[in-house]
Amino acid sequence: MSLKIDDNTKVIVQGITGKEGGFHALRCIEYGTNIVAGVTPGRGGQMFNDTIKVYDSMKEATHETGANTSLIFVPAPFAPDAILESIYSGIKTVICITEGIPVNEMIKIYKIANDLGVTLIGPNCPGLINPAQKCKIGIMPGDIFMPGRIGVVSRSGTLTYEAVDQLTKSGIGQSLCVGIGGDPIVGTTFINVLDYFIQDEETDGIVFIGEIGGTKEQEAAEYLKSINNTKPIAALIVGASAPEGKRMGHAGAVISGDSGKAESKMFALKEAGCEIVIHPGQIAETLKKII
Amino acid sequence: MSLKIDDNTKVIVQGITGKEGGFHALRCIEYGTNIVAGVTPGRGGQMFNDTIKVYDSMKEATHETGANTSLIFVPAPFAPDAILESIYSGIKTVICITEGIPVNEMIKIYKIANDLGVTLIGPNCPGLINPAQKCKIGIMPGDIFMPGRIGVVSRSGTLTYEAVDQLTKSGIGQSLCVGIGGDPIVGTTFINVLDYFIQDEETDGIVFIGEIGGTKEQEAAEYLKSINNTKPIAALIVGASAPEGKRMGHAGAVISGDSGKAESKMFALKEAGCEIVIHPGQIAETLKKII
Amino acid sequence: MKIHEYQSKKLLNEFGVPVPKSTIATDKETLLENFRDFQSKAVLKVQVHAGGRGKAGGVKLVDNSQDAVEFADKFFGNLFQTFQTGDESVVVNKILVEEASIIVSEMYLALLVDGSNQSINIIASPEGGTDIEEVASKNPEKIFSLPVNTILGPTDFHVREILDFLNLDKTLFSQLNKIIRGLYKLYIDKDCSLIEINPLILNDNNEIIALDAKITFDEDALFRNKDISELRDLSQENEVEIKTAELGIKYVQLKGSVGCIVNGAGLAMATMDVIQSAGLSPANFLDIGGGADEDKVSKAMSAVLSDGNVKIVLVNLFGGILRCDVAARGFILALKDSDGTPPKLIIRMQGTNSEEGKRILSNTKYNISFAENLDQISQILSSEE
Amino acid sequence: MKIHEYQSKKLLNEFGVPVPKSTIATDKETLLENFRDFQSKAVLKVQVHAGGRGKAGGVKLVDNSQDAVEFADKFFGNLFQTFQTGDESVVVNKILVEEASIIVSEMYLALLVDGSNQSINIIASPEGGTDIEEVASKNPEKIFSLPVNTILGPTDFHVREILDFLNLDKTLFSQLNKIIRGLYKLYIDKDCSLIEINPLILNDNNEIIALDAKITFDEDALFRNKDISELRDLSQENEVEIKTAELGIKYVQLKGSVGCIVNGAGLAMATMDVIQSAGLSPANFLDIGGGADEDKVSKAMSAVLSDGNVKIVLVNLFGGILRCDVAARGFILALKDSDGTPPKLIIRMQGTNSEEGKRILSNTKYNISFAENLDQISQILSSEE
Repeated sequence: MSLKIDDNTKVIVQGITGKEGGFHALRCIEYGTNIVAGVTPGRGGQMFNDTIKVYDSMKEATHETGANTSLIFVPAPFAPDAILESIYSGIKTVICITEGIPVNEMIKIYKIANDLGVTLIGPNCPGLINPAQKCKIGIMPGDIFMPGRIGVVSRSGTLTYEAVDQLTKSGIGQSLCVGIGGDPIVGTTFINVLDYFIQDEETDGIVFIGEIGGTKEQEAAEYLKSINNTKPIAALIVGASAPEGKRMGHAGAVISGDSGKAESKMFALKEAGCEIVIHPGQIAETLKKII
Repeated sequence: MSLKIDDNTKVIVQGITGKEGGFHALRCIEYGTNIVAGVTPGRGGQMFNDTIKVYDSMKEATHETGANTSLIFVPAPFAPDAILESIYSGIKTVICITEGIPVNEMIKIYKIANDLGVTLIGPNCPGLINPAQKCKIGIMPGDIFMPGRIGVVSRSGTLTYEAVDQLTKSGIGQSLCVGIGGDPIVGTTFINVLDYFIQDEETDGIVFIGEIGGTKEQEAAEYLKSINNTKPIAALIVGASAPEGKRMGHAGAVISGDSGKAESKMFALKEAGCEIVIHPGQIAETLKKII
Repeated sequence: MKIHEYQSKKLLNEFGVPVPKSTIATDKETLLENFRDFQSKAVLKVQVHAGGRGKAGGVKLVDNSQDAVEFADKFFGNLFQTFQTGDESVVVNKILVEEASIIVSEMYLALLVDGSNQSINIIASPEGGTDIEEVASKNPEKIFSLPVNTILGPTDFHVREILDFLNLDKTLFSQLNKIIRGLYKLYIDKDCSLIEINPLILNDNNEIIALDAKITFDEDALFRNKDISELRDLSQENEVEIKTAELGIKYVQLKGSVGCIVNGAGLAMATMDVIQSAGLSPANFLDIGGGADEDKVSKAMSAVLSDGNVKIVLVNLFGGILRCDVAARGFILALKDSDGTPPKLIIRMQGTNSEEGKRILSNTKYNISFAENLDQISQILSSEE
Repeated sequence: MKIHEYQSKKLLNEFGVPVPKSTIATDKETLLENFRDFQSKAVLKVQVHAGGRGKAGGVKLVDNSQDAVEFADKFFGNLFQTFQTGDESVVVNKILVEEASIIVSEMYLALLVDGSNQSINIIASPEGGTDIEEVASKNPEKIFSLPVNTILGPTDFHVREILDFLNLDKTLFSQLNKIIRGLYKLYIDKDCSLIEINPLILNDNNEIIALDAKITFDEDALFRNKDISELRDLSQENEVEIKTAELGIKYVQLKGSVGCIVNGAGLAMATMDVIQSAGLSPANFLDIGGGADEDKVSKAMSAVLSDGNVKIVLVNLFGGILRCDVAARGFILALKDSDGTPPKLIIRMQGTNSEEGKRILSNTKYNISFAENLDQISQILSSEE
């Protein structure tokens, strides 16, 4: 699994003729991302923004453009098929923004992406961005990011922006920011991204943003312990004030049992050597203390 | 995928309390195979032949004996479950003798064995035997085999014995003989076995026995071409006299279309450098010419 | 999405999982009629979307009509509260009248998705009829968790393993096999997010039966399960949550005094945590969601204002697509429409057109504090405490 | 296992795949009645387990009662022969009376297991209504072969790909989608080994319809598909094959004069090849199968002897579990019971108790040649030619 994105990243936008897909495709292009094609079944032959060719199928689009990455804005009922079409067309990195994909579909898709060695980010995620490479594949507001040497990984979109905003305003730039998504099953987990950051020579420190529900944060903590990580990590867990059994927006953000609580997660990450961010307003400040 | 069997091969017989399972377990033991346990759900605690402990589950049996291989004689309706139980108990090589497993079940099992890196031989196969190691995991009559340096691979049981009988009577011993099974979908294909033989330092030449139906022989030929094989191979294809559309015993031995015919297969193997055995009675003779 | 026990049992029955005989009553008369059909001995169970009914008196074995009448009078049409519903109460509209079972042993069986192994898991325990979380923390060895292979579904040898773990006799294999396969099929076919049978019992006839059943469904999959959507009982849900959900606003009613309006679920949780760390309590979770226009923003504000407990409204917007000036106009619209005293407003807006948004809001009569970041929000909140 | 076209179409219909309206007739009277129900214009199709019915006159568009009567008289109860049945004939007991379709285009669609990619494959071609093998060899680019992922089944984008390949308009997506998913579900649910729709047509109402249908089933899975087993029509099968199959003997009737009895399918094929290479023809394939005792061996010999064409019987046993002395006694039993002149016997026995077996046989009056190996069999056969 590689999260490297740069000039060689050639992106197809699936669902480019939709409102959201079109809007964000333009924002990505503005930021510097190499969007090479769009795909909307039945709209093949159209042009998007007078510059981007739209194809009927991913097979055709990848064949003609040599794309290696896809960015998906297809509505939830059709998004699983869009992901699969991407995978089977030979795309190696799939970023799925779509929210609301049934969990049972994701179980199957996860297995297939995994079997075929495809990097799937999301669904229900903001995507990823590398400010130094001027490459953004997702929906984050590009102007708050600044090139630098801190990796950011989060289950949440706006909370990523909050963290990045704090970092940038404190003069701390980012090497790569990845939103893994708020669903119970996502293609790329905290562990995958941490693994990348820890091996990445452009990353000196990490901001880790978790939330209530599931055990992904604990698994990340176990992983960090297992590799004896030494890169500094500031970890924020949100949702300490949420009651049990209620879903806080994200499909994955619902506490069922002790392990889903914020305290359990903070405890595990602290044990794994992370510096815990006590107040969501102090992400940058906490990181500064340890780098 | 390894086909190496020797003293370290510790075998559990699934279905050991059945008539066939029991009979062949004894023959394997007589030959020298290290049978360490039997498994029959509901018969846990019994002793087989006063020496072999019977367990209720593969999990228990592998845990207590450290077995790495299983030999399956379970009736067809229950055999898929037996294979899966083997795989999930940590067994690394599964030999399934059972005939008559539905193809749709095998599609699933093939994928799982493959995903988990388990070597599955069969189903509907005679198993495999290494005469030098005195290790036989299957149902072939042990007395016709002789240690030596020729590998034998076949879709058929009795035809393997025929070939081996010819070899032994001609003074040509065998390094390893593998029956891959007569079903349309089998866990280990010709390619897997050829690959093993070609890399195996104990094997100088190969007897390859195919039959009508499917395209496994053509795929083997493609493989041999792709690796520029130089080990001598004598290849026999049976079923030239069979009519189209009729199943000749083996579920996989039915011609549908030209590629299933014996001539197509012989042609492909000849192209790949194999010496074609013209008459089934001349297997050993043909091999002698090329080694 | 939650459904009632009686609905869950109907589904179980459809998928071949045995449940006790029962009928559902919506008034005293039918309840009594049903009760007599069971030879005047039955278990009466209030049907509400809340656990812990037993401890709260909502489940009772009754063997005479007088007690049945008493039970009906006590619950029908009234509010019901368990330790799980907390301070909130839910109305009782239906009571299940169920054949009494003689219990030989109580077990636990559940299916749910485990994000850590990315698959559906079967959870089983020989300790049923009790709080499974307690079993998990005190006797973790009594919990068996089995990831189901996505290609295979449950297999015979897995069922044998569970049978063994539940201390059930081998002769019960086919009963348990049918139950586990039925539950798995139900889970897949209807896109469940949880099926919990607690307890699963062995009765005096050597039958394995689901004595209670809790099923919840993946709301993201309701679009392809119309039959399940129809099982939804709005009488058990919060009215404001229902209304906002229709607009695509994710709102969860809580009990504090600080309402909040945020874009993004993660930032919304962070905002709630900021409120709590300032010594106050959030009145709600609210993620305004995508595609917010003036009307949607206004409706979100109205929802927060409709909560009588709200003294302060905290707006925390990190604008991207959402333009802050549009949001500001939406807020003013809702504040004008609101009847009561306008609350204190704390506004943090960042991103697209945020200066214009703040200007629009500062030109009003409302009591507004502006914050630049989360720390400043904290400070303002702390001074309000 | 094969079934008739009318049975296949009934299954297709159950799984949501459109087929033309039709009724099945077992005698002239019902045929005429059915024919009139279709306003005296219909396609009549003999129902036999053989392809190539059209070329052999077994399929006819009829628009008047007289022609219908003629068709009925010609086929009902009579033997029918196509180029695919070869010299063999099958009896016509049923005739399908089917609404005539107006064909806009003819396509081909099939599902089968491909051993090379270990999965179910969908095969599609825009060239339907013709011999697909011919298309495959002359225009391989007109054949589309798609391996179906075992976890997913067919997906929307695959259906779009097939739609495109079949030159069908995009608006037909949902029709084709329903057909492909229906066929796949049928393939899985009923353990098919082949579903072949040739032709699949687009009619003048813009409807995609299965105009013909051939389905065969995995015999190894019949134990779990009782409903399918019941569709078996024994009148279309060889009597000796049916009887031997019941005993676990794999026997296939062929047309030569040398009967053979072998243990193992591979060795049986090799034995047939030996017969052919000696300039003779095998009268049958016979694999005696596992667990052979005296009785089973005797029945196998009787089956071979029951074939009037058989002049020589070749026995080729490589004994393992099967004891050759037991086999010898079985053979003698059958030979004694046989009416006609005993054939010439060529016996090759190897393995357990083979000497004893040969001794027993040589002590009889039968004309027996013993062979030690396949080469000797060849020599003996060649001398018989």
